[in-house]
Amino acid sequence: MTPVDHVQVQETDFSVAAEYERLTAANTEDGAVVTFVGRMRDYNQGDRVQSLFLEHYPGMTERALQALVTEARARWRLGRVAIIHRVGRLVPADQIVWVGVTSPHRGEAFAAAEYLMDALKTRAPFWKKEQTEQAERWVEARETDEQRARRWEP
Amino acid sequence: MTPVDHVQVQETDFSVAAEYERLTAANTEDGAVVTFVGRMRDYNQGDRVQSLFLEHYPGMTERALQALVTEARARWRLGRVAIIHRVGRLVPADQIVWVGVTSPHRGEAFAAAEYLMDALKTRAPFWKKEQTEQAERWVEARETDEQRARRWEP
Amino acid sequence: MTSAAEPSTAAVTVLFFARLREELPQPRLHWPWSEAGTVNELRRDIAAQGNDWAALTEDLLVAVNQEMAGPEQTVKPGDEVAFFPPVTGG
Amino acid sequence: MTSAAEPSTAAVTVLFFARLREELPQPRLHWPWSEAGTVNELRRDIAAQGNDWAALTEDLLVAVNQEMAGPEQTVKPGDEVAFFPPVTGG
Repeated sequence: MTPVDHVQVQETDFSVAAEYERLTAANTEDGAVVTFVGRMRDYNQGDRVQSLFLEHYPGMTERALQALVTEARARWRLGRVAIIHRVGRLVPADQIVWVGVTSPHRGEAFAAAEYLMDALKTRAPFWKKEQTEQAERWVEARETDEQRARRWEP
Repeated sequence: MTPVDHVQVQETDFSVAAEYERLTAANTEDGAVVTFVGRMRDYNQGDRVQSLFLEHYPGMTERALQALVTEARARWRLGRVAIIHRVGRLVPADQIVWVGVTSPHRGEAFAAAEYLMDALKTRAPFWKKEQTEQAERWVEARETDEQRARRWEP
Repeated sequence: MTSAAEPSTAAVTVLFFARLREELPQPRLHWPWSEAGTVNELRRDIAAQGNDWAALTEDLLVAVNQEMAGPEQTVKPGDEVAFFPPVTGG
Repeated sequence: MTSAAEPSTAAVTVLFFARLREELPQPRLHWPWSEAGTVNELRRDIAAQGNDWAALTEDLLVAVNQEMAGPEQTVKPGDEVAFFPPVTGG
């Protein structure tokens, strides 16, 4: 089976059912499928968040995500890998990001999916601006995300 | 939101779309959703496998799975947790097991999902019998699964 | 002396699964057990019947009343005790 | 002196994103750049315009031709250089 990557930046929502199908259709080699969905929460730092605007760097974003997939494939034996990240305006409970990984081995599928999310959080050019009841504000990067990403360094 | 567990042992298939919906419907607190699907492979130890029979210990199985969920909840802050495991006869590419975990934090969702799979592999009373082109054989437990499970010991 | 016996409070129910179930002469039995003893004592008593029963070796996993148990765990009359090979689900 | 200039081989395209884009007087500019220099030299040149441009501090992230770059990476005429705050996707 040829490795298949699916990397997509889009304003529209994605379907978990359709994306799961993309990972598994005609795939009898990979016993393990790990998926992550990041969803918009209605609270952040103690404030109710009404909506979110996701800005990105068109052109670089797709390259950065593809580079993360290539790195993951160099570290683990993976079948199919998918990353979808939404941009534009989102409201609470909206899906933001999808990461899906298949592998013959569950340990590699789990590691690769978590690696992709940790690396994406610190290296893919997305920025969130929140609208709370009081104001608009840019979301600050979190040191915990940096720490999580550093765990994967050689 | 009251924690909701869904633990099920069944002969019938499960729907990834429906199970994802069960984890996320009316859930605006949990930004992270990690799922694992274990699927039947068509090869094992170099032989083409035609079908698989999954035996279990009725009564104990559900208790054992529920106990794993309870342990995971004691270790991580989790929203909704689901485990579905099929029994009976399966063919290649069939879905065998579903683990789904939601949490406000992606690190906890990833850890809990992987923990549940590692613990299930060594502590839930399921046994696989494979039918290859040559013969029937009971699948042997793997030392790598034991090693993975021991990583979580205190 | 065991398989035909009806369950009673002076016995334990013993179950076998998977490969073990196929290797032993019967998939379950009611074994006389009037006082407390350990899992390991029960296992040795049953294995002492000889022949195919010798497959009941100490490397098997054990559950008492549907919870995993060690070889020194106490077995009381009325308990359900299961012996099985390492599990292979998932 | 910069924003009205058309792109040419003797300049670089500079992009700003997110909070930084809002704080600076303009979201992109073409900056004269006839020889090779480092990311950090480019940043200091632009920040030296003063006022709001002082927001172009050295703790920002940088990409050169759409790949992450360090402060000492070389910038050549024709390159696309982007400055932005730490990313917050996912």
